[in-house]
Amino acid sequence: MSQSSPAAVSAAPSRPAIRIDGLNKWYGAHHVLRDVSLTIAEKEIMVVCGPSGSGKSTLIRCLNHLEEYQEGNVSVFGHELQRDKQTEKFIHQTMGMVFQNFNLFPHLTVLENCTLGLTWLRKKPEAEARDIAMTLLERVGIAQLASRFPGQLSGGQQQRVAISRSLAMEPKIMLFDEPTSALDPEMVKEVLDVMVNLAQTGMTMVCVTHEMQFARQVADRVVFMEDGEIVEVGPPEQVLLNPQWDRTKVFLDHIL
Amino acid sequence: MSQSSPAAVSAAPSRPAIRIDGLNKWYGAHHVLRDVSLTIAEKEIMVVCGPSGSGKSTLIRCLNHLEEYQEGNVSVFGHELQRDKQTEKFIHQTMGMVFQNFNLFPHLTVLENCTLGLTWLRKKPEAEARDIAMTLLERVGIAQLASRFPGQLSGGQQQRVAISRSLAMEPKIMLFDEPTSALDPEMVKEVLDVMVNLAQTGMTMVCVTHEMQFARQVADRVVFMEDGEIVEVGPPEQVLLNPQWDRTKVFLDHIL
Amino acid sequence: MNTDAQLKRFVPSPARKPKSSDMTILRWIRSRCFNSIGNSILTVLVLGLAFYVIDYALNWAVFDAVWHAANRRECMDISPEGACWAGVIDWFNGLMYGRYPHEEQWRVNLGVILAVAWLLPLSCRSIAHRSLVLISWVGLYPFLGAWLFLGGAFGVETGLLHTVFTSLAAGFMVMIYLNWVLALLNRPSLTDLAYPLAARFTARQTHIYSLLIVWLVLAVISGAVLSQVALPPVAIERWGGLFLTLIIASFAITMSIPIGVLLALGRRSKLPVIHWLCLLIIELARAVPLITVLFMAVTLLPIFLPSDMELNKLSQVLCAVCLFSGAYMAENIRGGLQAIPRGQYEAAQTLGLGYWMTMLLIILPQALRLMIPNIMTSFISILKDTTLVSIIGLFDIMLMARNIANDKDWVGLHTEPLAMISILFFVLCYGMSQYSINLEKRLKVNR
Amino acid sequence: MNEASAPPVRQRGWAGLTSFLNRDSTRGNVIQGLTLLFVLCLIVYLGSNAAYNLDRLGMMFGFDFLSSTSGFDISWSLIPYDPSMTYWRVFMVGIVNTLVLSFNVILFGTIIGTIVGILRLSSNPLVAQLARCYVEVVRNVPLLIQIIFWFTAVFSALPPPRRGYMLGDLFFLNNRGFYFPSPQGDISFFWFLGAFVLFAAAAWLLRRKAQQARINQTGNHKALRTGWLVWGVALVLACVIGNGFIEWSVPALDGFNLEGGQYVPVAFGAAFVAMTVYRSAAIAESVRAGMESIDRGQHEAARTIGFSRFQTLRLILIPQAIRAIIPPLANSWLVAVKDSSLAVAIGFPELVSVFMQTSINQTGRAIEIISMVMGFYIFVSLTISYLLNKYNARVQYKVM
Amino acid sequence: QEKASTLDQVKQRGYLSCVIGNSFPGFYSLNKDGEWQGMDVDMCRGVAAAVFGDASKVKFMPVQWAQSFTTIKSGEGDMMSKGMTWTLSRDTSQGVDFLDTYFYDGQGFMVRKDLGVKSVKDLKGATVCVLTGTSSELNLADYSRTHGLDLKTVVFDDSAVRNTAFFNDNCDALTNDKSGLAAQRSAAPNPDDYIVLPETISKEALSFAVTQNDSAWANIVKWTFQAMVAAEENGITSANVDDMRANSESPVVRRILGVEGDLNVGLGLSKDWAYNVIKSVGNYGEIYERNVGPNSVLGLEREGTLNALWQNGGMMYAKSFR
Ligand SMILES: Nc1ncnc2c1ncn2[C@@H]1O[C@H](COP(=O)(O)OP(=O)(O)OP(=O)(O)O)[C@@H](O)[C@H]1O
Ligand SMILES: Nc1ncnc2c1ncn2[C@@H]1O[C@H](COP(=O)(O)OP(=O)(O)OP(=O)(O)O)[C@@H](O)[C@H]1O
Ligand SMILES: [Mg+2]
Ligand SMILES: [Mg+2]
Repeated sequence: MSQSSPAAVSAAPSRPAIRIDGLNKWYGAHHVLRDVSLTIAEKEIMVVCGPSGSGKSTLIRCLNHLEEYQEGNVSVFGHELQRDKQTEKFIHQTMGMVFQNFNLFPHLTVLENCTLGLTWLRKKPEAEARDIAMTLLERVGIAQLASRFPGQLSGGQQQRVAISRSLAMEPKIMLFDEPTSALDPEMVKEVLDVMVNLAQTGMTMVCVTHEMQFARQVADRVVFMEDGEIVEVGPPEQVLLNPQWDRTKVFLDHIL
Repeated sequence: MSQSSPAAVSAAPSRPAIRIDGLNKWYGAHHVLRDVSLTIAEKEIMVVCGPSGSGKSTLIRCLNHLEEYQEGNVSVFGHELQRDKQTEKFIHQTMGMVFQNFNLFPHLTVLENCTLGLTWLRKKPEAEARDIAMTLLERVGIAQLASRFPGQLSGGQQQRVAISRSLAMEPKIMLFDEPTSALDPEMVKEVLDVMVNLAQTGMTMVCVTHEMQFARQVADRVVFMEDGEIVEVGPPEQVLLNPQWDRTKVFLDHIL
Repeated sequence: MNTDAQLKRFVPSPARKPKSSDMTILRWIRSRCFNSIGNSILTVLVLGLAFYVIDYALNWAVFDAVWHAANRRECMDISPEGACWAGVIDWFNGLMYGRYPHEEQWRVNLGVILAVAWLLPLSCRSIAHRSLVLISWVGLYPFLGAWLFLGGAFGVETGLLHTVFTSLAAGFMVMIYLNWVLALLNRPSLTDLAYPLAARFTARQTHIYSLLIVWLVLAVISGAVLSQVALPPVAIERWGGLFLTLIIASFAITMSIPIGVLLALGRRSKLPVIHWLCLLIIELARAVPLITVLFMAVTLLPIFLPSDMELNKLSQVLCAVCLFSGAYMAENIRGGLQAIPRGQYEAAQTLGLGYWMTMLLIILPQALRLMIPNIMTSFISILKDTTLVSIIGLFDIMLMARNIANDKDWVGLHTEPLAMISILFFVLCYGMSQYSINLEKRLKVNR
Repeated sequence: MNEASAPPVRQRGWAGLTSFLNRDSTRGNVIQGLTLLFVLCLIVYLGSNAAYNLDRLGMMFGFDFLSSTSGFDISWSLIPYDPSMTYWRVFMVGIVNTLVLSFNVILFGTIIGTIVGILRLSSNPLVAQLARCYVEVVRNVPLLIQIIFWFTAVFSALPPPRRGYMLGDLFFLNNRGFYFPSPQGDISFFWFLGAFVLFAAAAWLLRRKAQQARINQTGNHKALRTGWLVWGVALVLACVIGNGFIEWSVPALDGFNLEGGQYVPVAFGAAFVAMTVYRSAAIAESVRAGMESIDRGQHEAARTIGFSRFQTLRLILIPQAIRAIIPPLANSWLVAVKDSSLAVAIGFPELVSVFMQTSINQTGRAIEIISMVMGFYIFVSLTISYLLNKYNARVQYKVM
Repeated sequence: QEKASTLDQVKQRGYLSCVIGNSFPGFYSLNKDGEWQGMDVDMCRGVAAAVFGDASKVKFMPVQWAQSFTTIKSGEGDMMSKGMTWTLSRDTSQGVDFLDTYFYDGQGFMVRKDLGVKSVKDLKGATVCVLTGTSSELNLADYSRTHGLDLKTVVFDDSAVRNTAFFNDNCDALTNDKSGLAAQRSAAPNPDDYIVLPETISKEALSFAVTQNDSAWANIVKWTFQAMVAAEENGITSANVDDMRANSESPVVRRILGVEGDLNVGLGLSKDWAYNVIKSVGNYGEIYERNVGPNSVLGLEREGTLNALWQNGGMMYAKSFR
């Protein structure tokens, strides 16, 4: 369950993990993010929802610089994003990301997927990297599959590997982009359980998802987006059960 | 809402549309359908659910002979399926099928997708075929898109085209294999609405889906499968709300 | 609602085997080959054609063929209708080794055996530095092979660079084999054994240093051993026959991958100069026939290089063939790169891997695997295309075969050598393509 | 994680410079500049070497030789040629012969390849296996060997002119070539051609009209058939009318050879057959790959609608496969043009043979001649890829 | 800048590089052990023996027709001995100097006996197989034009293919240097079915060529050949050369073999240069016999041809060793 104080919910706390300031992004002539401003506190769990094409993925990908944006600022722990080696390095050390379709490396085993970053980037000796990875795989409950290849796993298992892979790099912030939407209904739960656990460890999380159950359970705040704009932000009780805007209500009616 | 009498629910009515008798199927050594027997009455709406890999798709594909089976019988309106031209023809005239990933013909426009069968198989004049197709497209609410190509449509729209394409051939039975699982949450509703409408016209339908809302709303009976076997059959109130078997309950707990 | 306790427990019924099918072979044939009139006619036609071709070929090549004769005239006297294999057999040595001196031919055999043996340890999954085996084969074996084939007193007649690299190659091979033995015995590898030593000098990347230490020590030892060996030198002009064909083909094949990778990456580069340069090279090389490239290499290259540069035809041809096959490979690899979903780049990027690491660790392994069929097809065509070097006068197997017809005893013997090398090429190429299919299937299991 | 927690601050001086150098755009520009410099140096270096070497070897550079008399004969040429003509003419003869050979190879290779490719997917295992054998044998033996094989073992083994095959005293096949009647005199032949083109155009318009009519209202395919019929009739008419103006020269045995008419030499036949067979195997593979690349769902959807195997092939599979097949096909065509250079081995007078061999031998102008030959191939290749890109842009599925 | 003399280059390099072609039976071709053999090959070996005293110090460079001259001009090849016909244009515009003619040949025709052709004049309208890039190709075109024969040529790159084509009756006649015709005839399935027509339509003086304006080097090649002919004139053979050197009284022989005089000084070679030549490759007659004579692949009679010694009515005439 969410452990955050009411203060964290209503306003950004003293040290923001991510600060988004007047973000605008275009694809060609298509304006996909419109003046998005948002502050995410350390240890906060933020759920982003909204209809398809509303710019959720784009937003979250701007946060760790997978996409460039034309206007506005994003800063992570006070460090403003820009296109140079150092920032890139800092960003990728600070943030982990889990994708909708897992994006595991299919030519490496589960274990190798998790140790890759440790051995090549953190320069850990192989044995140590292995221990770290195995601990994480155990935590998500798939240690026994360590020597399989991703193609031999079910979707839920793959997504758990993806989470371990990110966690292995010890990020301070985790970004999730619809981590469960490519999964069979039964597997969704496995992954959500892992995410709930993670939330309870005090990780800062930004999570695009349509799993309202999950949002209600762990989110500190929920953001509802539409057409590249933030329509509503607030604690889940307010946004999900008692929306202020009609658009939010229509959407929630559909997906609940 | 379903209009069927209680009799239709508890036992097969006098004239079964489909009768499955001790169906067994293997993929190599893998036994995917195990002694499946089921009778589907005319105008009945049957929903098949079950965990992934339980053989739902295989079952429904056996019904219209997309797959061959090794043991057992399937008969449609009293015609037993076998590998010959006539039966094939009869089957495909009687049953339409809608696939999970639409399988529209990408090189033809929406309209041509719908008229292709009419002009080439039913030998209808082009103008007449067009009228029929347009009526159907109107019915599913996308008449204005008739001249687009499938690649230019959203998933929900594509699936509606696929339904029209099947309906154009005037089938007596419609088979649906997870018609909504490849769709974005908001688009599911468009397609389900079309299916509900269709159900109300008295079409015989067999539908693999995890949309329990839909099952409850229109199904006459629900079949729950696991490991290639039918675990439970019965009216939705019984199977979905009050299952008799532990496996069913576990599954329903997960997906609801 | 039922409580859990009231629920019936579902136990899946056991899987069983299908009842044996009543399909006999005869019925199967009938249902597949004679199920309609058109199909029946086709079947009969196919059978007739196959019979005619096989009958003719067998008669010519086997039943009416002459295997022993002193010269062509004798062949014709014995059996005018059949093949005269005696000439091919007489020239067998030339076809295989070209002009390589008789008493030195064991070196060619040894070189080929070493090349294969270098790769054998790959069969051991637990061997240390498994990925280095292949890389070293590409990067180091050529030095060892070149020394074997060229000869010369080691360290005296061979150039300094060549000496050093040959020693390194020999050292590496010894290391691979020692590691293999250790791995089979389930003991720690040499690198691990040298680990404490390396740890004294450096704290980070110790395993790399320990690898280097072991390698250098072994290289020095093997260099010392090799320096006792003096192989009589054999000039490149004397290389020929199948040996030369394989040298050219394998050189082109191994070089085509790195060249192709660089060109493909360059072509996908966002930097316009690099992009256009690579595009130009690829498109030009692909637009012209190999023959013209070969002609250019032997006639124009000497004009464009400094006049005092020693060139031999083989190196000119190798340059041409490498450039040519590299350009083709680049297109294959580009196809593979394009097929890798964007998500893989992004996943690598979010892990923090830079451009080169992403390429080397994530993208290229997948792209190459994905393109195995195409890459193999390219390899096969490189092998086939090496026959063209005969047109510009390198004594590869094709030219040797055509030379038989100029021999005193076998004047005019023309078809048989061609038939022989056709069969040889067929076996090689078909073997390669079957292997690639196999490999593809094996790799698919992992997906 | 300790290293990353300190947010970096803007730096000045040396640190600022490194940060400037670290920026992606700077690095990109530096790399590009260096590459450009390297390439330029290379070009200058090679150029100066060439200048020095040419001077040293007393070779000349220039295209003046193109206007001098060649002095050698070319065994077969589609455009008028004799030894008193220039090297430029030799170049043209080579190009025409190359194009004629490769055009025929492309045409027949594509037809045969498509058939074999579809046969490989046949449900009759014998047929499928035979097609497979054909493809495997043909594509695993070097083309050079095949060309020589067809020439020495098959075409040269045809009977000599006096005992050759003939068809109604008009067509002759022997080991010199294939002889057929040809129209005599240029003017009447152009009349014939003109009539043909005119009628073909008229027929095409008619057919197009019919097709439109079909799309607009009428349902059956009668109009379409009429269109084809009109086209056929026009063709026959053109032939008949054209024939009235034309005098035919018919080949007849005279001395050693057949005189009169037109002929294609056996070298052409051998190169043509070998290359067609070789190409058809490659094309068969592309066709098969294209057909197999179509999602299984498309077959299934077609089947559930009730289309027969053949209808599925014709209405669903081929139209989609075409898109996947065209790019490798065009590539194959390109390779066919390039492969035609191998006909040099059996003495077919194509570009490489007459220009890059004989002419270099006679003039010694290697740089000029090789660059002209390469220029030709590059031109062909660019043309084909340009057309391919156009086509690709046209047939891509429309997406949002 | 001044080019180093070829002789110095050769000596420095340690071997002679000799330009030949891929295959021309009798003149240069590979045997099944991969050794080069033939008349041209022996000529080069002779030069190597003269320079180094060791006939094996020679590297053969089989090059395409197209590169023959550039290879010599660029200094890559020291001498060309590839059955090249001495023509004015080649001598003047290709940057090489032609030296002695070591084989007099002429272009001829071979036809099937059953055609009943007795003379080239009867070949009107016939199809002729010819090798590309050779002077035969040009001669043929000339001859056809001057005599209005309207010959059709079929050009080949490879002599083996050309021969097969001819024997398969793809052409009515095969044209080549007469020396080659005999060999080709012997390759026929049934040699008696073919005849060589009497006419010789061209003069083919197969000669050495070396780089232009290097007379020191040219002298060596020239005189090596002269030594071979002179040896034959004087009855020196590889078998008796030792004996002759030791015992011959003839001043000519003694001068040739370097026992007397200092003829070697002008050439810049060792005293026994000519001895080495004859010892290792033999005199001209031996070379002829071995490579193109009646028992060789070509089977050419020497008597009565231009290649006989001048005493026998031929053109082989050694210049004076004095
Ligand atoms: N690479 C691109 N080029 C052009 N337009 C794009 C691109 N990626 C996304 N878009 C457009 O930007 C808009 C926002 O896309 P985004 O993926 O952020 O939506 P989303 O909210 O994540 O939707 P979903 O729930 O479907 O994932 C959409 O209209 C989409 O069509
Ligand atoms: N072509 C095939 N070859 C071999 N095995 C197959 C094949 N198709 C399906 N199977 C196997 O048969 C079983 C049943 O598959 P089926 O597709 O019917 O399951 P499903 O209930 O439709 O699952 P899902 O909900 O994932 O669609 C699975 O275990 C699957 O792996
Ligand atoms: Mg998204
Ligand atoms: Mg399914």
